[in-house]
Amino acid sequence: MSTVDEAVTETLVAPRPGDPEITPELVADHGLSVEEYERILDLMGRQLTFTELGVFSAMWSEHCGYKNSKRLLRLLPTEAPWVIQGPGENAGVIDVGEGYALAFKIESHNHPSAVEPYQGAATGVGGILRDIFTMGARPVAVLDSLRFGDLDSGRVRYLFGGVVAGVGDYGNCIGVPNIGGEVVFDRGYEGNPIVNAMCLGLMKTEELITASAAGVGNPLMTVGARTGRDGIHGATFASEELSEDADESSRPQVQVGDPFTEKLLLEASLELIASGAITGIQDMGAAGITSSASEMAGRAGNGVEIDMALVPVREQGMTPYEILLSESQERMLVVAEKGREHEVVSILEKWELEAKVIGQVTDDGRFRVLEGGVTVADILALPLTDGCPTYEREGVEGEDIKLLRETDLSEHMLPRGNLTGLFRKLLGSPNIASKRWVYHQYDTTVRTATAVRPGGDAGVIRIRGTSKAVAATTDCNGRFVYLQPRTGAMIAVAEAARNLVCVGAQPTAITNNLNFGNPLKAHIYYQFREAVLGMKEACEAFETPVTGGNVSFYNETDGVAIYPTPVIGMVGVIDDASKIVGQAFQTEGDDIVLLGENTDELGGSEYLYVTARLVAGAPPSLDLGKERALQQAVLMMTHGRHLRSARDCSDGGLACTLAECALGDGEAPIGISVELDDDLPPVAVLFAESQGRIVISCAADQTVHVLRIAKEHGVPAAKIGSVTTGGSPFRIVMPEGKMEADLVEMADAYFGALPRIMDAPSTAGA
Amino acid sequence: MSQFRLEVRVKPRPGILDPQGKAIHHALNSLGWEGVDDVHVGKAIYLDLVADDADAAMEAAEAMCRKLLANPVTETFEVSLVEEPVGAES
Amino acid sequence: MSQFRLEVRVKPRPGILDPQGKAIHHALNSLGWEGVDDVHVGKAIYLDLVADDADAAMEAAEAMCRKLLANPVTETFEVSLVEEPVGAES
Amino acid sequence: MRVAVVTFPGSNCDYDLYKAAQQVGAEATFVWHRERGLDGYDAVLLPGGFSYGDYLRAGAIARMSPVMEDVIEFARTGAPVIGICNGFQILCEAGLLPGVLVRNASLLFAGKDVRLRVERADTLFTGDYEPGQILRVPIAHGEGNYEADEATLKHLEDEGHVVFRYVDAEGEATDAANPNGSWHNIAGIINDNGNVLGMMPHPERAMEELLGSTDGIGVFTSLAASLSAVGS
Ligand SMILES: Nc1ncnc2c1ncn2[C@@H]1O[C@H](COP(=O)(O)OP(=O)(O)O)[C@@H](O)[C@H]1O
Ligand SMILES: [Mg+2]
Repeated sequence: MSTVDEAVTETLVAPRPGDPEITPELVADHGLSVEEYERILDLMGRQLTFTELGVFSAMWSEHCGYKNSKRLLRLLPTEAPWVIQGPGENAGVIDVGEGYALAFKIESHNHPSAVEPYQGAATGVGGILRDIFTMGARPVAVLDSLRFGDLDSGRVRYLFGGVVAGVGDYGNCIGVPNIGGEVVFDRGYEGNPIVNAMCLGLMKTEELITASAAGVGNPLMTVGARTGRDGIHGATFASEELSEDADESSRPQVQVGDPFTEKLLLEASLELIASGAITGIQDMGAAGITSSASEMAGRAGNGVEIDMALVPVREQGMTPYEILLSESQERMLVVAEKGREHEVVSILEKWELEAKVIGQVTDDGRFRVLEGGVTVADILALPLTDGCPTYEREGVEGEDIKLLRETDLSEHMLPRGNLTGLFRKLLGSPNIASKRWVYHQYDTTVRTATAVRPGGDAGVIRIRGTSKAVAATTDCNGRFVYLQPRTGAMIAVAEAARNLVCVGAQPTAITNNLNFGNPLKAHIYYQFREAVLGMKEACEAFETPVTGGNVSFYNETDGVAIYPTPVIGMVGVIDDASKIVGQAFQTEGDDIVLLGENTDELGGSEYLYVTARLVAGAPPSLDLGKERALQQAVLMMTHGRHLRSARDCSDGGLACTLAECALGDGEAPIGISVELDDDLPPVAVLFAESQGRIVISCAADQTVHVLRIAKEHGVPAAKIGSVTTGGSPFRIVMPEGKMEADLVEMADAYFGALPRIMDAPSTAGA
Repeated sequence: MSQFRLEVRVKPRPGILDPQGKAIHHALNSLGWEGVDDVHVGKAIYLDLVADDADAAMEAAEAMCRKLLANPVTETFEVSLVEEPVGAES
Repeated sequence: MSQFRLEVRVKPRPGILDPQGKAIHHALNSLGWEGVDDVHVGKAIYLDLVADDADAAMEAAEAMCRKLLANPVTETFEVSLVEEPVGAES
Repeated sequence: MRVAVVTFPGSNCDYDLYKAAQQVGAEATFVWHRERGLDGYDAVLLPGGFSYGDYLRAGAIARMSPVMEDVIEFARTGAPVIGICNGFQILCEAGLLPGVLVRNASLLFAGKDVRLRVERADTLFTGDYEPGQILRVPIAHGEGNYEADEATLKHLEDEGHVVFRYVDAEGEATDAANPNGSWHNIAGIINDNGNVLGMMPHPERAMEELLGSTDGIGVFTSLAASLSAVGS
């Protein structure tokens, strides 16, 4: 490579004394392939400094560069008249009417949480909150989507307990209510928990601000916490598989969250934005100052020059490399209006925080880093942020999955034991059981806006001063995606939309978190591609564009990947908050109506997992047209105030859904008497997770309207029974069987399961 | 077998952010103690336990630290004996 | 003036409920350490401060405890000088 | 009624409290913890949240804020002060109320609705309730476990200074209804003079049917009524 040698003599960027020499091993350690490194050398026209290598390794990591996902993600629909900001910014933004805009985004912190569950989850929440308030929006709600292995392991209980405490403590301290989420337990997540956090923020439409470095000569300032050595190379770390001894080797990367500082930073940032003293603001998230500064420059088509000697640090002797790549939490980069720096400083001082000028916006399109005036890195900003090579790989379905999908499930149609016993067992399965143990650790009511708390189909936040509200949910059944990625991803979108209509919200847009294994493996890439295609198709059908999201690859331990888990975070709008419906049956004598049809599709069900530890079969089929009709019918019913309750039918099937409606919040369980005439085995009727079903209840005189609306939409609908009294049993009669359960025993199984399990000790060690 | 009292001190690892220490440091400074340069906060855990001898007690306490009391990822620990054996049991 | 490192241990007063101690005790027992008779959890606070001499440093630290670091209603405190910056071990 | 809502670094219910005061017709003003002087206010409200992150002990650092000297003085004149959640913790740390709030017995944060029994309907803050009335109000705290020494506890009970107690749906102060391990299911207390109220539950979050309950309104209307009675 003689050209490179020649270039070296030309450069003004000399190697920094004390920095290691760049060797092929060092390049490989930085996660760059030989081809990628050659491309960088071409770009630079000279040899790199160690600092520059660090910068490239972060920006061209999977986490920042989206190498293996970008091409497919481009296929997703991103536009609609109500979308104000699509993918590319810190968060997506939609118009919700009456002058309000909603910013929302989901983010993963899987790898950090596997190493240190409490801090990993806490800092995950901290990061997603910053993404929202850097858009100018005040965070108004958090949701968390979690996956763990089976709870019989002390280590898994430790991870679960730690993650929940971390999610809770951070959001609680800041004062943002948690309004929902999911928790799934399955051996498929044993070594790799999934921790995805979603945040919603509200703003007046004109308060929107973006993260770009506009105005040549404007100063760049760091605000908030000081920079320490924590989290160096977090972005690269998130782009690798975990190895057996990850705990040891990953220790220096653990970051500790400081929600108190974040709360001050939140208030200070919103005040800064309102003051007009700044033109841009960006969270220092993955890859710290490097990504925030270079991305802000890239977006504005400008350059930046920053001096590492000016950055307030927490520890002595930090090198430019360390400062650039630190992922210390609770920091922001802002571009101030020239001459108004002091206003920035005084706002930050009021909130007992620091702000410091570290550089300025330049016109040469370069990302230039100095150390006390000496240049240590000098790179063209645009290729750095957007030039990362992207790949479309070969994807091939794993043979084992094909076989699994074709498993004959007919033997499972015969119940192993009596139906009531199986039913109670299912209600007490951690996946079905009430997640109260989780969300009672969360503040769900702070900010006095939570109209539907966790426990409902979707969380709802009202918009003060209007009649409106926004709803949000996260959903994904990883088993379905595992068994058939395209259908599974479509189901995730459909379920999210179904959850929204059940509270009376019109689904409007999604953010997604694509949690997968190693994309370099053909069968993983196949899962990824199929899932993206399924998501695309479903989003088009529901008119819910994708306004942003996050990709988390390499969720593997010792070569075994998690179930592909494309979590869908969907938001919806409610025009009249007084029309919100809950999921609980209300009143004796109300009719219970089933919308949609029962089938014998048992594949991928919780029933199979609980009774046979089996994840097999084909996931239930999904007809997007029918699903859309169902959802529109339910919206029409809520708009007409015909309903007393609505609940989508998913995990655990019809029996578990009816149970959840009957048990409500546990205070006043109410009996039901239901008669089903499906010509199907009882196991299928009760426990199959067929799609496209919603259970509603309504006053008896409303049933005629409900059935008429269903008919107009071409949705199968039947009155299946009625709500009885608190003293009556929970009774379901079928042509070939009957199930009768006691409400007190059901409540004990359903509400008691998680507390009982979590009473057993948990240990950090295996 | 005798009873021992052990004191376990669990501290944040150097370099790891210590938000508690930071807030207390800030508070002490604003209360006028300017000579305070740094503050770190950990836990002091007192264990009363029965063991064959002091060495065994120390060993048990260290095992407890590794398994439960300290988080190896973010914390370090030290164990010390507080009192001489309080009383012997047969 | 020189720099001193002090260790402050803040403990729950006997008789005041110590939910953390109770929970840890329970957890240790269920993990199989049956010899554990009692557990109490307090705070260990490390102060680096500049003072004329060790006595002045101790006095300052005690004043900090009375004013802020300990709640006299529920806690007691002890201050000691850390001879050498303690090397952390685990 | 002119009320001051004090904001400490880390307060996060200040806005909710401000809105609650407005809802009952009060003129509410935020007072930043470094501001001095509470002249002209009829009542002072200390909001919930995590002042200084609740690091060290809940409320311990906030108690050192400059404004607290004025709050103490304000209370000494007999004017009404309410501390909710973190505000209650700060009042205890400041010595305006006896006792202390330690970690919940479960060691877990508790965020849910609880039922409260109104033990005293003859205070400045509870006149609009019936004695023994059961309220449904949210809690959200990790350190709400009320503890004090024997003498203090006896004094509180003997003098009837317990204003709210955690109870079950039947109104019984059972262990199961106690969300945090508080002694005698104590949820809220007043001082000897009857002008300082501290409570862990959040009445300001129970002001609207849409949000689940309106049972908290009474605290604010009672205060307004007491003040207008004094004023007239
Ligand atoms: N991690 C969590 N955080 C907050 N709420 C949760 C969490 N997990 C579950 N929930 C709540 O518990 C309820 C049941 O969850 P789930 O079984 O996934 O129901 P659904 O089928 O409606 O999605 C939902 O309302 C959900 O919001
Ligand atoms: Mg779900």
